[in-house]
Amino acid sequence: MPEANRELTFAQAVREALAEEMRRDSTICIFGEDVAEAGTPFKVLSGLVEEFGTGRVIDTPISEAGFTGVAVGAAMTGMRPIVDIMFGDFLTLVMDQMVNQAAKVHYMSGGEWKVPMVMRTTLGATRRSAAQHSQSLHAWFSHVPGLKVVLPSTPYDAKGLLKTAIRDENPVIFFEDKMMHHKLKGHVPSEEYTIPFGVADIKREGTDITLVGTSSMVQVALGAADLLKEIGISAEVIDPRTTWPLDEKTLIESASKTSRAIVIDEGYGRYGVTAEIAAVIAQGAFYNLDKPVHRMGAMHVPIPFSPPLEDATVPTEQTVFEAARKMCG
Amino acid sequence: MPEANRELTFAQAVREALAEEMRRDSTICIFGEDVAEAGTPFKVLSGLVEEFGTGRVIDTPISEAGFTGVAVGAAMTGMRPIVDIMFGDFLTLVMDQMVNQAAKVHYMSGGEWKVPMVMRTTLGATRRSAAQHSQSLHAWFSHVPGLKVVLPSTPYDAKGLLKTAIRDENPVIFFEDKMMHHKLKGHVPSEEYTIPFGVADIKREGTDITLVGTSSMVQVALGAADLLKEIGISAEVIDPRTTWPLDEKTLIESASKTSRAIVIDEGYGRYGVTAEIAAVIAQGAFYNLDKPVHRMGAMHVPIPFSPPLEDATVPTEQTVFEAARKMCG
Amino acid sequence: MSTTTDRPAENTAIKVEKLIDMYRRMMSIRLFEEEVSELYTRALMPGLAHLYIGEEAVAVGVCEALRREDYITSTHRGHGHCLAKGAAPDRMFAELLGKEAGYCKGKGGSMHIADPTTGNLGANAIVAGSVGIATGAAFSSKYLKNGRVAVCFFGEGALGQGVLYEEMNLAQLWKLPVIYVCENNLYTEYTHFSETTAGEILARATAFGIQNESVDGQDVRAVFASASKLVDRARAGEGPGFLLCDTYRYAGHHVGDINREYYRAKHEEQHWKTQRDPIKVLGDHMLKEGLTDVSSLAEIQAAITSEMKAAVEFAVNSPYPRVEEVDEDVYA
Amino acid sequence: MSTTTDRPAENTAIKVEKLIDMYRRMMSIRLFEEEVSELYTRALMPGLAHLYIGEEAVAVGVCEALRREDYITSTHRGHGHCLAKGAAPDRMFAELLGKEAGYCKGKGGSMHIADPTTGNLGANAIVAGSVGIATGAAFSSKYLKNGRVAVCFFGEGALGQGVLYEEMNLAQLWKLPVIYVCENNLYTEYTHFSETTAGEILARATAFGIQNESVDGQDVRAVFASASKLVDRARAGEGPGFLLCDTYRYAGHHVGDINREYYRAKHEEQHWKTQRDPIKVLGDHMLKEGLTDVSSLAEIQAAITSEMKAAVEFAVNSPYPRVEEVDEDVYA
Ligand SMILES: Cc1ncc(C[n+]2csc(CCOP(=O)(O)OP(=O)(O)O)c2C)c(N)n1
Ligand SMILES: Cc1ncc(C[n+]2csc(CCOP(=O)(O)OP(=O)(O)O)c2C)c(N)n1
Ligand SMILES: [Mg+2]
Ligand SMILES: [Mg+2]
Repeated sequence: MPEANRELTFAQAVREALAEEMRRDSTICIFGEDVAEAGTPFKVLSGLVEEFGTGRVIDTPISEAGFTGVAVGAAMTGMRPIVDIMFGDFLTLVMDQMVNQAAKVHYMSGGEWKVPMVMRTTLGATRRSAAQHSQSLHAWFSHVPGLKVVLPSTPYDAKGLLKTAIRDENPVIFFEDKMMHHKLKGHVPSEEYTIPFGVADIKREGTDITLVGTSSMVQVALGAADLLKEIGISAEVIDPRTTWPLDEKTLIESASKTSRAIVIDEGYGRYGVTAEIAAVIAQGAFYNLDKPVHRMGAMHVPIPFSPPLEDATVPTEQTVFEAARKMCG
Repeated sequence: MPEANRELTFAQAVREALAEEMRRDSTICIFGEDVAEAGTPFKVLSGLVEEFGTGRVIDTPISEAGFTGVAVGAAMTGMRPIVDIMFGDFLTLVMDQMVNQAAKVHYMSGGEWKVPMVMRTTLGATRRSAAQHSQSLHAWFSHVPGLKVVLPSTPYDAKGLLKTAIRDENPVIFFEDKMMHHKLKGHVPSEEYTIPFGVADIKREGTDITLVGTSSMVQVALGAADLLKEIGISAEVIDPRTTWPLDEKTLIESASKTSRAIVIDEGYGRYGVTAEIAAVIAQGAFYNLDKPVHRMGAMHVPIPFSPPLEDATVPTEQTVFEAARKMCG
Repeated sequence: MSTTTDRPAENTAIKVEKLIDMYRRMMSIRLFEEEVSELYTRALMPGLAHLYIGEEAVAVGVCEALRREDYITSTHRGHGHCLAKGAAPDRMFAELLGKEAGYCKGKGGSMHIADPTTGNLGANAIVAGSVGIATGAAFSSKYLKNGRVAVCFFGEGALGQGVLYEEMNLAQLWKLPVIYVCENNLYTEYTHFSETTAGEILARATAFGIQNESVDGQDVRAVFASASKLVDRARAGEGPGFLLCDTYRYAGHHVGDINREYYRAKHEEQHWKTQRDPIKVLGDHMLKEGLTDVSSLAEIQAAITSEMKAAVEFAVNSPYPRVEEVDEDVYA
Repeated sequence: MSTTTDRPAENTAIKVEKLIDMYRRMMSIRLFEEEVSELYTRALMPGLAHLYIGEEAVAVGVCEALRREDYITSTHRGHGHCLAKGAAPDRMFAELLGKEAGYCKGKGGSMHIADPTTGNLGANAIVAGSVGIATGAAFSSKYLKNGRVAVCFFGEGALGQGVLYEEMNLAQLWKLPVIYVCENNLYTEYTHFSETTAGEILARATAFGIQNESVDGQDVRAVFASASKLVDRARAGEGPGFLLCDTYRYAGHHVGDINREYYRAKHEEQHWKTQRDPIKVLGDHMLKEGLTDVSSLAEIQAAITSEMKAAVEFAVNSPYPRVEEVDEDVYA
């Protein structure tokens, strides 16, 4: 396959990052439920146990708090563990380990101990999985000092950001959109690269309105930008890629340039990521905004099972398009 | 004591609300660590076990998830349990019970089951209790549909809001500032009253700037307003009292009137309550604001133990005053 | 404290009507689940389906020991529990298809069916997620003195969740009328329980002083006998119980889990299906004892088959909820 | 699997130097804590102080069985563990006062002292909060094959936290070199352990197949003997251990807990202080066996007293960190 055409799915890109890093550094291991022979229910890790063995790709009991705790301790004592939390909804079970332990160890010890670990998990609805298997809880972690929060939106970003996460000396939580794993393909070069945290990516340049999208909502924003183009509106699509650290500068500059912004994130709209980013833009681009910043997140309801209901809870290309058209009208 | 002078501490007001409700409704019971004879380490519940017995004021093992789970099940089956989580930092342990269970039971069952329970817990730093005993994590819960979140700032509000919480048919989480329990006194009438959720209180009227404060930060805002008055600036102080439901109207009207707003909350500034409220105001009062909305929360660091460091992490009357003066300058 | 009951004591003779009833209920679950599999394969069912086929004797044996007003909590593999406790197949299918007529108006789906009229506090998609709820229901039974017992069903995978131990400690301290029923079907999703479970399962109940028993989960009479003992004891105020049922799921973890050889052998599946099928075990027993005949059993099956077809029909033809309902029922 | 060792087998004779060393360390903890109480009372210490007085034999007996590079995790009542593992009193006092010279530059305080040079992974203010960390350290010891053992100290209150059981299951499944040391001082904050703990404590380790022992936690020789056995076993790759130590805290839950009669009787406190004091028990033993004399013991006490006074002096006179340090060390 010619290099320029090298395309991987999102899942393949994640797997490639893991495999390359595990080859490079023998202190990396993976903990999780059904991560070994099964390669996780999402089949993201398929093949890793064959290469690295069950000593490094480790099936655990259904003990999210338990194996996360093990990872924290292992990270403090010379390893670089990667933890797999199957559904982001199960993060409710690891809050103490991540927030009271992992995030604080370095600071509480006056910089003596550190916790270089990565937690990989998922977000996103529309899989007909209902209220306990569809949440996008990344805002909680973005709120907590000591953690870094990564939200890749393309295979390329997934690989580069995951490598950075693994090499980081701090606890990093890495959210993957379940719906992208096998559906989203994109170019991933074969040579080594990493992507720094805190650097937003301009996924598409534009002049009339800024669409800030995260994770699953980047494709939605791009789709909306296509629709907007058809009616003569030029949308700039920005992906912060990490919610912490957050690249405020790029967000503010874009909104200042276009004078309008919509922030789209699949977490709940209230007290979530859209609030922070909208507040940052509203403050930083205050004197250049023509319209109030508009926020679009998941509807403030537990995610329903019934397909027509569930579909109504998340922003879509169409709803983003409508909102943008109204703002530019 | 003449009625008009009837003053209670914050702790006494909480206790009075509990006692009155427990007398009224025998299905109310209290679960928590050292809630009975000890009356909690903060001595908020002192005296209740003497009146209601150990069958209703129930000492538990150190099992936050465990007894919260019991409360959820008991609430579904005819009781109105109140759960005591000693330090808000331990909320990390009850996230699954509160977020995946309590908050979703009603919706997931299509309205069949309901969960009328109250979780009382604490927030706030400056007690020299370090990183695991000083957090203010209410933003997490405000982000979750199905929960209601209450942040009283005076003894009067504490009593009235707690009664409303107990009578509510939904899971309510009620945050008490540890520092207020015995230090803050205020008028509490002896006759029965309740305070509705979703109604902000204008703690002080003003014309030049709006200071939105929550919980512990209401007194800070009032103190700052005093200082501002001395230099001729009239500050309006608004307390939303519940972050969910949120009284957007009062916030927007005040900011529209004064044309300037500062939002002050003791949770972490990033991705927290200040972000939501600032975003709401920036959007709703867009055409009336003279200055960008300013946000003041806890510094983005784990709370340090050392007194001079800890004091630097939270907004104070002085820092709010400075910020307001600058905005009005 | 722990006893192993491989077969019910011969003196606890179970009435014929009861046996027939249990046969009927197990058959209902079996045929219900076969319809689910069919619906899923025909792409009519949204989401995932975790079938209870093979484990019918557990739900039925336990629920037959309960009263209608007693409580149960259930799991992601919950259809069997719901049916055993008395739910109607038509409203269940409607729920599985996300229809307005479903038990949860389509909002819950397969993993969240709840039904107050039969004391079903709800299935739960968090492993061990309902242990607290069941224990709490037992708490209120005791507090309100209404004599109800709560049963918490969970797979052996839930033994990995710490909250189970917190709840067992509370239940025993407070002598709550709750029975923890562990369905050990040997696998979590794709991992054998011996890789996830140190020590002996029953010892985990013993550790908290909880009365416990282990039983052949394919023998509904044995399950019923053990469950009855623990339920009666709990109702009498003597505290919680723990019932370990050895069982097996015939199909994949969910309907889409087709290639299973990497985690379990075909011959193992064959062994359980042919030698230890709970419906066959009970049928054979009744035939051997002359309590029924082949044609009666066939009639039962035929009747249930048409009931299930009609129920599916009902559900398929039912309307979805109106989109405006999406933000109803968030708050009571 | 479980054995009760009330006194060390007479054949495990402990060398005199070791006994003296243990005496010295217990005395250090005692006198350290008395200074803390003094500092607190003089309002020089910010926050709360949870004293280890009365429990010295547990930390010392266990840590004497460890190597310097072995790991420990500690609790809110952690000063004794830190000292027993080798931390220096002056930097500890500095930390307790929030000073720059403290082990954590004043950022951690009493409940978070950590010290990589002695393998101390940190005290923890979440009950059972360090069980995962200790188990993880044991995991990396095994993975990296560096022969270290990890000890997790916790109060019996931690038995209420589910994560303990998740970790014990993992430790036993993976045969990790970790020892869970349960300090049963009879009370959580203000509640007797019998009100919070169903069943038998050791059975909770047995439930996971974990080797366990119970020991008189006031007899440092017994603690040392049992701990050595479990540590050696763990180091040899035979898996985790659980050591239950019966002990008592002489003072309040924290220094401010003065009126304690509502939860425990004065005469109970008196009994432990006079009949079962760990320092006295060891001193009496050595005197009786002629291994030391009264004046040598008095010298030890005098030397440590001046060491502690100097350490306090150092800490009191040390500067606070600069305010600008507040946002350093958030990220590595
Ligand atoms: C807390 C949590 N972790 C992981 C999962 C994903 N998951 C769903 S079912 C399952 C296996 C459950 O095994 P078991 O409890 O034995 O029940 P079974 O499926 O065998 O009936 C897992 C890991 C979950 N739903 N909840
Ligand atoms: C998860 C959690 N819940 C509650 C507390 C508050 N708390 C601090 S110490 C303590 C009692 C601990 O008892 P035990 O574990 O027996 O230790 P001891 O104080 O007796 O040494 C409690 C409840 C806490 N720190 N962490
Ligand atoms: Mg199973
Ligand atoms: Mg204790």
